[in-house]
Amino acid sequence: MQENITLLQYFKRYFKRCITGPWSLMCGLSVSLKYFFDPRRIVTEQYPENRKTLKMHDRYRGRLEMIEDADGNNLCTACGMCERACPNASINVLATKNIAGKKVLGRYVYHFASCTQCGLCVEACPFGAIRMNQDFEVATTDPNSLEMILNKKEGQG
Amino acid sequence: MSQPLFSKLPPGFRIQRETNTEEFFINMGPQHPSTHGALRLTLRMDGETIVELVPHFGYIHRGMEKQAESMSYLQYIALSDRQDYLTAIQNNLGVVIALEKGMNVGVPERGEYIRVMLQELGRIASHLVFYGCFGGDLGGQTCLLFGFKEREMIHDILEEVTGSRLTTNFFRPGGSRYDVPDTFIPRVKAFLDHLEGAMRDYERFLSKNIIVLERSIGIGVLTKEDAIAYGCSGPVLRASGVEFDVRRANPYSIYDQFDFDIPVFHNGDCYDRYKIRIAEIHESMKILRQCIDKFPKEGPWRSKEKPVRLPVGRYYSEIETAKGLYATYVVAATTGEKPYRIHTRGPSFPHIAALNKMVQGHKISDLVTIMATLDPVIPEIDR
Amino acid sequence: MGIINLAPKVLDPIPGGKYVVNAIDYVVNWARANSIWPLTYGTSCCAIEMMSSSMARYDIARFGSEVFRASPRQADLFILAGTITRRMAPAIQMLWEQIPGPKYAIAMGACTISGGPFIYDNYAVVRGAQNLIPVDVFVPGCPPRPEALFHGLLTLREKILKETCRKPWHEGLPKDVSTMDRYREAAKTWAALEEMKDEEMAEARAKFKEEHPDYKSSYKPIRIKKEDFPEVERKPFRRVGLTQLELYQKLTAKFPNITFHTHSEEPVETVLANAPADRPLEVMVEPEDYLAAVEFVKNDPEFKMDFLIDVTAIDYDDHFDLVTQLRSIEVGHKIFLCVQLKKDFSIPEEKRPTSLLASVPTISHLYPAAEIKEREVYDMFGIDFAGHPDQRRIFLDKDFVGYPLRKDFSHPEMIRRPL
Amino acid sequence: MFVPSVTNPVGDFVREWVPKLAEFLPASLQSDTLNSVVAFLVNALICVVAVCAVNIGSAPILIYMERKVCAHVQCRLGPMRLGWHGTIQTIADVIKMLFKEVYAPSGADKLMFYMAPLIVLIAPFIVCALIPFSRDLVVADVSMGIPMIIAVNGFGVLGILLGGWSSNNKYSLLGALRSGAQMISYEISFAMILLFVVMISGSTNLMSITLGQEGTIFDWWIFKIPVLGFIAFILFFISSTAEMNRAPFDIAEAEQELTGGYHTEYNGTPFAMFYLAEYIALITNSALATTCFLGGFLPPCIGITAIDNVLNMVPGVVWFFAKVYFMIWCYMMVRWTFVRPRVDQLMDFEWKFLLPVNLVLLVVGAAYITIGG
Repeated sequence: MQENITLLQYFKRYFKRCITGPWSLMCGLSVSLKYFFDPRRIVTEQYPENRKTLKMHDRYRGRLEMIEDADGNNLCTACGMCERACPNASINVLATKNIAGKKVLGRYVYHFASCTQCGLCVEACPFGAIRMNQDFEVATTDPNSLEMILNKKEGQG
Repeated sequence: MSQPLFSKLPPGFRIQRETNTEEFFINMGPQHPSTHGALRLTLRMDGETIVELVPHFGYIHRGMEKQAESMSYLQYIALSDRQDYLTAIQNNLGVVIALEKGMNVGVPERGEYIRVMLQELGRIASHLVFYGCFGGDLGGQTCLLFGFKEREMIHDILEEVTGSRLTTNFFRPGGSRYDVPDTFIPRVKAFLDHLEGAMRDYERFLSKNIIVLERSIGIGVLTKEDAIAYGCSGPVLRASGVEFDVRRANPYSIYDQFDFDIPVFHNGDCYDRYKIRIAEIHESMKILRQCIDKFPKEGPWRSKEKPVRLPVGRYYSEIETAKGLYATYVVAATTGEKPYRIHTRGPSFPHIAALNKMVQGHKISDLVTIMATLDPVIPEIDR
Repeated sequence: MGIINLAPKVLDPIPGGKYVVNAIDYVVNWARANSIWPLTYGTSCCAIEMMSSSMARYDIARFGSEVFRASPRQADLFILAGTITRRMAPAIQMLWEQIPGPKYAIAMGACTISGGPFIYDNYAVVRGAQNLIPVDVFVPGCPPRPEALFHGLLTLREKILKETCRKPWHEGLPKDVSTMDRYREAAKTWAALEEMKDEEMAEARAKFKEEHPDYKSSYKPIRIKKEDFPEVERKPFRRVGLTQLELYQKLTAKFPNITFHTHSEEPVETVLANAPADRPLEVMVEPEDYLAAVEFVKNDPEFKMDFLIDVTAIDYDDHFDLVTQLRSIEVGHKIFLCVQLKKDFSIPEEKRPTSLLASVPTISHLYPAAEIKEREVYDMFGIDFAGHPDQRRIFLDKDFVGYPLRKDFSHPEMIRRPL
Repeated sequence: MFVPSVTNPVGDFVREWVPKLAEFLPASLQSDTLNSVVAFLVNALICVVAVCAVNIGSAPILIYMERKVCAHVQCRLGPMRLGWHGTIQTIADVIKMLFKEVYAPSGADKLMFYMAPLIVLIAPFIVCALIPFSRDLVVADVSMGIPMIIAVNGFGVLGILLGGWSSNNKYSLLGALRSGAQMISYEISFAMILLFVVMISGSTNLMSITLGQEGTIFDWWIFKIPVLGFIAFILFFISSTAEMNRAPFDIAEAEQELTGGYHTEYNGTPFAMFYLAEYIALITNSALATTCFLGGFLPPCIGITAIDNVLNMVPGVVWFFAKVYFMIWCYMMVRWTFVRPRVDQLMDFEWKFLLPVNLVLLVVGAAYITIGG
């Protein structure tokens, strides 16, 4: 940007800058020196080393999980509410008929590969059969392992 | 001696000029460190001076609006997180307010306070990223880390409240998904106390720095008229001297109950756009402090849960996100759970359109500065 | 890398050479596994988490990976952070080719593993980075936490440590998973299994029914009780500027053809007078009046609509609704001008999806902001803006076929949402 | 016969022992000429190895130091997992880079492309040979030390220009041209400040410049001439930062603008050489600053005999490297604090500020010496 200023103004500004400029730079340097010499300011958490103490918040949405009792029974009735709530069809609630001919949960397939962990399924479940767990160490080299079957047993009924 | 003009300029370039030097074209992006995502800019250069700039969008166009047509409203709230991902929580509110207008449900007071507090936290988070990117794009990598350092604390709070750091998916018509935990208010308070000291350091680090002043004052000037004509909003508009903030002009939620200023600067250059965001962080802190004082300890935090169904009609909502005016336009052709069409107006889109106006005659280094002060989020443009 | 792969050939015949080879292997692998320099690349949300991971709180530098290289030629690791669109795909393949070997890729986030939130009804997103480049480690999440990315990095480290110069690194091949519809596949497999099971179980079930004719399940699922909340009235936002009725009357005085659509039986004036304060006035304008009306509201001292919020369109069966959203910065009121554009049905039916079906004059000379918005509408709906200075596709490639936001749009790569 | 000017004990030791060992050879091969040539060659070999060892050995240390310094400014930890506090992280980096695939981009001038990093690397090596590390530890004690340094330092820009031009990439070319303009401009003020040092010390020999500062800490050139010395030191600091293309004057690399500047297209070993050259230049420039302003290998005596005796007991090399590393730390703090000026502002700064100030400094210095000195 070209401005029209007199030579006097130009030199006035020039010398003003010669003084304010270094001062402003020193201000910046003082901040970085302060941070450099103060180890208390370091905020880094050391992830693989602090694995034991690292806890996610209660509401943290990790992987989907089925709530099971000690015998492995789940609460799912295969109503399919979660399936319908899912924005990208990451849940297959595959129903079967039990010996009495009643519709029960056969297989609860969870496509972790496409799950966005939005939690709408948990919100939609009327029976509280599923939840998001606190698991965040989920990296894998095998994409097929991301397709999970969550229930160990068929549904009750 | 003048060279012949380009027999045919590439699409988008319009300026016809006679030159004595050879012009050349530079392609910036779609993968370039300073385009803030997948944006491609083609520059017509005369030496190191930019003659003209043409932005190319769409490298992260994800067809959200098409997808929204087959999604339910609730699912779209989750999808809207992915637009302005720096403050996903504000996108949520934009969509939810439009839905509330359609469903005609209100929000109890505690719910409104939760909303306002999370909004302002999101705004601070976004502006801190701006601080970092501004310093980082000017060449001071340390600023980038400073900005993100305080942002992590906001993310911690958000994660505790909403369950996710970035894609919060938190607000629902009539309130929010959960109540805030008891630790929320003390944590916000502690964070504000910390941020006050940190901001003092950060401003000393950058605000008066002679190199920053030299590089940003008088660079990328956007006049008041241009800013309005190009549809700029938010800090970019206010830095050009227009006092327009949706929180004040058309107050939503309970913003009319708080005492805060709308900072306005008048030069419209990069430095003003930087200062205005710093000032806005302070204003947001002011609002948060008022929230902490007035926060209702008890009472319902959401209204009665209803299925999200909208009657036939068109519903429009606008909110002020950290970047500017974020408008959602919902068209319901049949009463039901699914929209006929949802359109989003992201604030960054017009800013990039105005970029050409701002960079002409500047150096390539200035382009980086101007891009940083526009603070665009590309997925919000492309959707 | 060429030299080191020759090491076993040269050294193995020499007595004791094996140990030398093993030692070289150990040192080189140790170096490779511990010095992974990522490429600065990111398209969307995951990129922010990737940046967070290199910032003070998580500090990827602890692993020696803070050296984010902007040039692919100096990088070892390609962290695919963010959605990959069809338009971006060639750039990604080129970046991958430019990275010198040995190189590794981490697919970060649901989008790059499978398409994530953009799997269904989407014409723009590549479903998974595997379609383009070989991926070594998958980090699911949307977006994954920085710790999850570190876990991915450590997983990659384990993988690199398994390489030897007898079994050296080689570039894998991309895998086509683009048409994979996991949901439907799982459902189909299960249906087949169910059929078999039904056959097997038929006898047992019949027997069970005979034995327990009036069997009733003892299991009763318990619905979780949700907290009860009071109903709250919505408080409309404060009114700014002129009321809808005033705006409407002033407009109709100038343009008698302007109408207001309402579903109720009551007269327009009553409906407008009772409308909530924060609902903008949306009026129907005849296409012939459109330009004049926009010009009028822009220049009229009472309207002062100087700010263009947006231009967008809605596709109906036989017409488009072009909505021009205007507001006044100074006064604060808003007005939405809606133009009904009849589709041009003289075009033969097979050509309709690919041709422009309606035309409307541009307003980009009045509002420079309208230029890109109109380009967007042109791109998405195929509406022609007469007199537009630069009518090109904006979000999609110039050879893209069709206009995606039309309701009858179809794309060969688009999978319909199953539910 | 030219007798090499290696004057330190090691050189003497070699010269002493070569004739003694030569006695074991057959008589027909024995001659004084041969002895001195062999002694020269052995000495030269030792010199080359020593310079290489100092430079290449310290580069990983510097890279590690830089990563740690920047980490601590930015409130984080830096490399932590390889060795104690990540000490051997850079060694892993170097080994990895050596075993990376190497290729030139299509359309590149291959010969120039691979030569450029070598040229960049040469200049700091030669400068290093001229620096006196201790009272009797200098590789080449040439009398025209300062002019030699000025001449050799101009060499580096050639490599960068070549590298950028031969890469066949617009970003590289822009980066190279920027750095060409920058380095040639800043060379002037760089040379002028060295001239100031020559003027006040009255010698162009680096050893005698150092020895001229003998005495207390206030005899160092930075303090000996009130104010002027300090200003000269600051100016030297600025122009040497620009000479090295280090932030805040790293417009040639400018990651945010030009992705990588002149080394955008380099990978593997050639890139490692550019990377090393940057740090070796850092060490030579710090050594030069130490020699010219901070008393080189002399201990910081303060005039109290008891303390000075203790300080004098520490070998000169230790003092020298302590000062060098302090200077490097200063360079690093500056790098991680300031933002980058624009290319035209950088030129303005040189021609409108640094050069005038330099000229004034020279005149005032001359006046001071004639009147007061």
